[in-house]
Amino acid sequence: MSFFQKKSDKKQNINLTSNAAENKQVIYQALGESADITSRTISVDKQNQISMVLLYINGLVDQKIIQNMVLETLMIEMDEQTKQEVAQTPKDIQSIYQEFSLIAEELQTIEELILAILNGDTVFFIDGKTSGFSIKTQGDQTSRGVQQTTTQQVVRGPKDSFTESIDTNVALVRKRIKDPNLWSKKKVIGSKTHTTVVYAYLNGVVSSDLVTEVEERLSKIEVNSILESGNIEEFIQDETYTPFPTVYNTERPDAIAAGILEGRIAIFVDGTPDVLLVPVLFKHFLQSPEDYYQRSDIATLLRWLRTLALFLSLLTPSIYIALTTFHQEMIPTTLLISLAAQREGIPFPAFGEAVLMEITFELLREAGIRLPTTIGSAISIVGALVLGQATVEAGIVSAMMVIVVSLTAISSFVFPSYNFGISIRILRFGFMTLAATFGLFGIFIGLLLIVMHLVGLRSFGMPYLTPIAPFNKEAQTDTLLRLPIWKKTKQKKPN
Amino acid sequence: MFYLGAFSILIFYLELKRIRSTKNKKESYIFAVCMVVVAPLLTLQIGEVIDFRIVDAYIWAMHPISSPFMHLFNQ
Amino acid sequence: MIEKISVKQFAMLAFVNLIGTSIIFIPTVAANYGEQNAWIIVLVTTFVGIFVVLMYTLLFLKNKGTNIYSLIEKLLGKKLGLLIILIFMSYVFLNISANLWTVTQFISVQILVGTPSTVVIFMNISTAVIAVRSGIEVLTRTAEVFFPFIVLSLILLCVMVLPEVRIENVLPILKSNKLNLFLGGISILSFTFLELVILLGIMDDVDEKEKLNKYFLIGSIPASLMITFITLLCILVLGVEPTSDYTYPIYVLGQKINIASFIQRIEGIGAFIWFFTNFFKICTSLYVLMKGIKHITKTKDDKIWTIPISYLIFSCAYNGYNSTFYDFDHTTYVPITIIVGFFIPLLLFIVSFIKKNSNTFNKT
Amino acid sequence: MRNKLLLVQLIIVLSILTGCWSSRELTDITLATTLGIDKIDDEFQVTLQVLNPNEIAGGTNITTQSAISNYSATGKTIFEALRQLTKVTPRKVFLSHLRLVIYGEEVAKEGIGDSLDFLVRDHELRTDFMVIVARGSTAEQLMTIFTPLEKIPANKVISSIEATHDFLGIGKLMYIDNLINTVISKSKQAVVTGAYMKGNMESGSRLENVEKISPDALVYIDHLAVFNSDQLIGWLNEEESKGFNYITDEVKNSLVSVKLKDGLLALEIKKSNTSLKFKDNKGKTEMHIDISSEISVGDVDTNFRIENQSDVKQIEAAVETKIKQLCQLSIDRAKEMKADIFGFGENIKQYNYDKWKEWEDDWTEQFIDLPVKINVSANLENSGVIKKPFFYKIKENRKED
Repeated sequence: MSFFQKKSDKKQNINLTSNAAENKQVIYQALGESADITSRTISVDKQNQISMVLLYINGLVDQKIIQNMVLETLMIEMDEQTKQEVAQTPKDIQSIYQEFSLIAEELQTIEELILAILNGDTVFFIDGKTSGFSIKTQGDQTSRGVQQTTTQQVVRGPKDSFTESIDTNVALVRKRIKDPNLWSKKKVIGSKTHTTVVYAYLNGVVSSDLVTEVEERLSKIEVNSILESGNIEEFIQDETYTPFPTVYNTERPDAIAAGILEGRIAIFVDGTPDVLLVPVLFKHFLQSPEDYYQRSDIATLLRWLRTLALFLSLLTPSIYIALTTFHQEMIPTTLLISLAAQREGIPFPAFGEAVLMEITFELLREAGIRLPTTIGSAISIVGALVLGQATVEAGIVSAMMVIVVSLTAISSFVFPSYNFGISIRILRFGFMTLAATFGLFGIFIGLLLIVMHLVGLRSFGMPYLTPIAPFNKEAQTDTLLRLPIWKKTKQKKPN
Repeated sequence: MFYLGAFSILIFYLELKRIRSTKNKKESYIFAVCMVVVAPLLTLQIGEVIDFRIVDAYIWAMHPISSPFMHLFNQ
Repeated sequence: MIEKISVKQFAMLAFVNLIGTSIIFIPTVAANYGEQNAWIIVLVTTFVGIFVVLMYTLLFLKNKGTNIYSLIEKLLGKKLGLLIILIFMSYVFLNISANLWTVTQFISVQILVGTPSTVVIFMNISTAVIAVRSGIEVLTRTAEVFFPFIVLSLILLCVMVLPEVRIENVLPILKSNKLNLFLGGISILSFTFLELVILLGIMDDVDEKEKLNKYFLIGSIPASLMITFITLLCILVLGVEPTSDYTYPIYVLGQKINIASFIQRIEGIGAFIWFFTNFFKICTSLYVLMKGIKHITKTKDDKIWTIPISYLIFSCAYNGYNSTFYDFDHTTYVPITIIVGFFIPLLLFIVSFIKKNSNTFNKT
Repeated sequence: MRNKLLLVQLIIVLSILTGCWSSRELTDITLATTLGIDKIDDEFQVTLQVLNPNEIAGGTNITTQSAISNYSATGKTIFEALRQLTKVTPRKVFLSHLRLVIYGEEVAKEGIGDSLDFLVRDHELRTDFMVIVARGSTAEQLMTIFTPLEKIPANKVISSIEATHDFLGIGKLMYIDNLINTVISKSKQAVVTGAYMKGNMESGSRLENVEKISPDALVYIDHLAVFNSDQLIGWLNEEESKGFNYITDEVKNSLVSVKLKDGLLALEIKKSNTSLKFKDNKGKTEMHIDISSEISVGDVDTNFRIENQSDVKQIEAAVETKIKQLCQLSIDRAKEMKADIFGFGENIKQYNYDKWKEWEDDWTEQFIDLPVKINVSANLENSGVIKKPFFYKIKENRKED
């Protein structure tokens, strides 16, 4: 709230008058006489002399509360005598509402009142009083219920996912961690959107430095609008110019709960189902929440598979290019002959072919996401048939290249985290260029540069590649391996 | 050689900008002088326009110290 | 922010530095001197190496873990100290450029034929400069990431080439020219352990210095044993003559791998090992060199020197060794290494011993 | 950080701008699998057999084109001749996949040393190709009748050599590195498998040769070329070649036929181990060859019945004599050619270094005078799946008729 106050100081303050209708008019004008503002005028005394004006925005409030509680309280529950008293001492209205567990606050300035209305509260004025009152009447008709997760699906494990409502989201986590040490702090960010941002952590497990760091980074944000957690992410991440995400986002409550239990901090943003988790390490992107629900040996193998997929999706096309254009001596003779036969008559160099196919694949993928599911499958048919079959038969692309590209494509979808797959895809093009220029040597150089970049990265003070470099023996139980949970003697801090 | 020259100028500009941003005047001068001396000379040398050999000179300079051992290994 | 590396990381750096260039040259050098007994020479140098390593760490620890440069200055005074520092630094410089030159030579002879060596050197040195500018922490961690792969490749190479072994190749054992064994030993020592003198430059970045002794040995001895084993394998698989004739025996060793006609043509594994170990060796040396320059010039920002110095290295690696290569190894490099790697530390050791004694004498 | 990123981008962009020097697309190279070396009037003639990938691996569009083509060129050195080849080959020749090098008999007699250097020095050539000598012809002639049975004739020849080596005990698998090792070694002389062609050369070189059930011309492998240093000095025939393999412990599986009771008995050598021992007893030097082999009965062509221990002993004794005879033959032949092809010198060097030092300079003479004692012990393991030979019964049936 302080944030808002600071901004509003610059504005001209219009004081409230004692006439309720006038006040209503002022607010109407301030809001541009928007169509969705509703007002109701009620007289509180028999003589119809003292009137009371209720103001709210139609879609934001719960009509039931207004009907049943706010209005009925005034009209039915109060007897004549009280009404008279109210007219004289409006202060008591507050206590009446509080009696019926509707919170009523006394607000002095127009700005505060407007903010309250925009938040979905109901504001009322009473003749003769130079202050307004707000009642909590927020009703969330806009939000959907808790549904199945769409981005990070698991076979085994909870299927619920976060929604657009921040209260629901925090509640989903609290349902999993019933501990008094689960603390959550609220912030309002965005001078136009006034988005609620809540960060939650397990006190005692989390390092206090991390909490202050998050607190500090969040309060440094100065921006008009926060529409999604991605906006927050851009402000708080350590390094902007990196293809690797340094903040984790997920819509799975169990992943967030697990992260909080590990001593990390979750950042909820109102209006988005994507919740952020900091700090995040490289290894987390190769892990799925499901790993902990599966048998440990299977989970371990799956992690190895994902690590393999990481290398495959990053390096397959570039190694193919390097081997076929620079190091033919490293390909077994018979394989080389069949490769050579396939490439016979193909107009592009291997690099051109690879770039062409990779870009085509990226286009297909992007198109597949945007389209409705029904047409999405049509895209994949077009991709598979037209591009796979026809290009090979037309002699534009060799069959091996189609195999290489599809292998890369499949591997890049293995990662549980979608945004990590994107960064790998970007880097792949760099590697392809290096391979086309320097062969294996270029790939070596590329690997060195990438690793150097990765070890230099930090996520909220933690080295990005933590359990690997700097090497931590204890953390190896849950990095590439996933040992049975009882092997991990106690819950550890991430460092 | 042309590319190396172009690269030298670019890198010179970027690095100088970086050092200037640390507000350390003396060091940016040192850097500038070093680069102005070293870069053109070596770019020309790598382009084989001039013949300038550091290692040979070094070996020649180290010769008095290392020659007793050289005899040992030369037999 | 003071950057620190752990003692384990130091051991790893020692391993990588020792393997570095030597893995590709030692088999040739050793086979030249020792014929069938090449591996015995390397094995013997491993034992001698223990003392060399102990000398380095003792020298460092006895002087309360100060930086090598300030240590030299403290023990030998300002003027003589400066001279020794300059010799030391010029050696490091020579080491970097020679290593860079050899790796470039290898790449342009075996891997990228036709690519101008300028470009290969350029790529290498640029990457190294980026690494050094990111600091010792990033450097060691990068090495840490690649370390398991390097070790794995070494083991794979050794295991996969085992079926090609012919025992007769190493016979007769210990029947050779004795003087050659001695000279070979000295050469090999200077290619392996004496080069580790450069690591004195990063010892003060280690955080648990009292354990250095143990971990330096843990890092370097297995590396030396690895080289012994590779030498032995080269002789067992290729024979004495080819080992001493090939410029890159380990690469030929990789070509020999043929398991069930399926796993074959994977000589890239040798290139991988060599390229990466050599790269980290160059980086470590470059870092030490930067430290030295910073020490002499007393600039706050040592990054300003990286680019001019890398130009110098570039130029040396480009054509500095062309005229001298064939006799460079034993006429120049070995003597200089012996001086810098053995006599200078020995001198420092003796001086520090005398100083300490005279100090205690004065006190009592 | 941004600065550093820019630097990385710069490096990449700059390096790409300057081009890709050493890349070669698969469509720009042609794979050579066999290299033939001959000598014509002081000049090397190099014949390369290159593959036509489309014919070998192409799925649907197989044409009548041959899967292989031969190209020849001459030059003062091998390297020069190879470069001359670019005049005739449609693309750059790629040598890394060379499987076989064939020397013509003439060039082998003159010495192969000149050409060996190129074969190891050139970075494109790996060290895993096999070397053979064309007996009685030039390499080029031999290569023209290579039958594309396996589509890659070089592979066919190699597997055929391997098969003869493994199942007959003749021939020698000589790879280039081993050959060089032997050629430069004082204590050993090289032997290389010889290949020669039989049949009509004219029609053998045509493509139809493959289409016939019994081709007009075939490549045979049985003789061994013996080298003194790098010069071809003679041939070992099949028997001597077998003896050579027994002595050098290279017999994996072979057969011997012995005569017993007026008939032939073919025996399979299942395993054979040889150990060489040099004995130096008070100046009396002797080379001991101990061969122990396991045999089994392969084919009985007589009414010899293996019923008791003495029959077994009889067979074993016959086999022992036979093997001894083979070895003796090849030793005699080697001594005649003054070439220590068995590596006796090597053995002495390895186990009796002092004696070797003494003999090193006049090893050839010493080799000729060195007495060799051969000791063979054969051990019959089994007699096949039948007890009595059918032959016996057939004979009896005939009598009854």
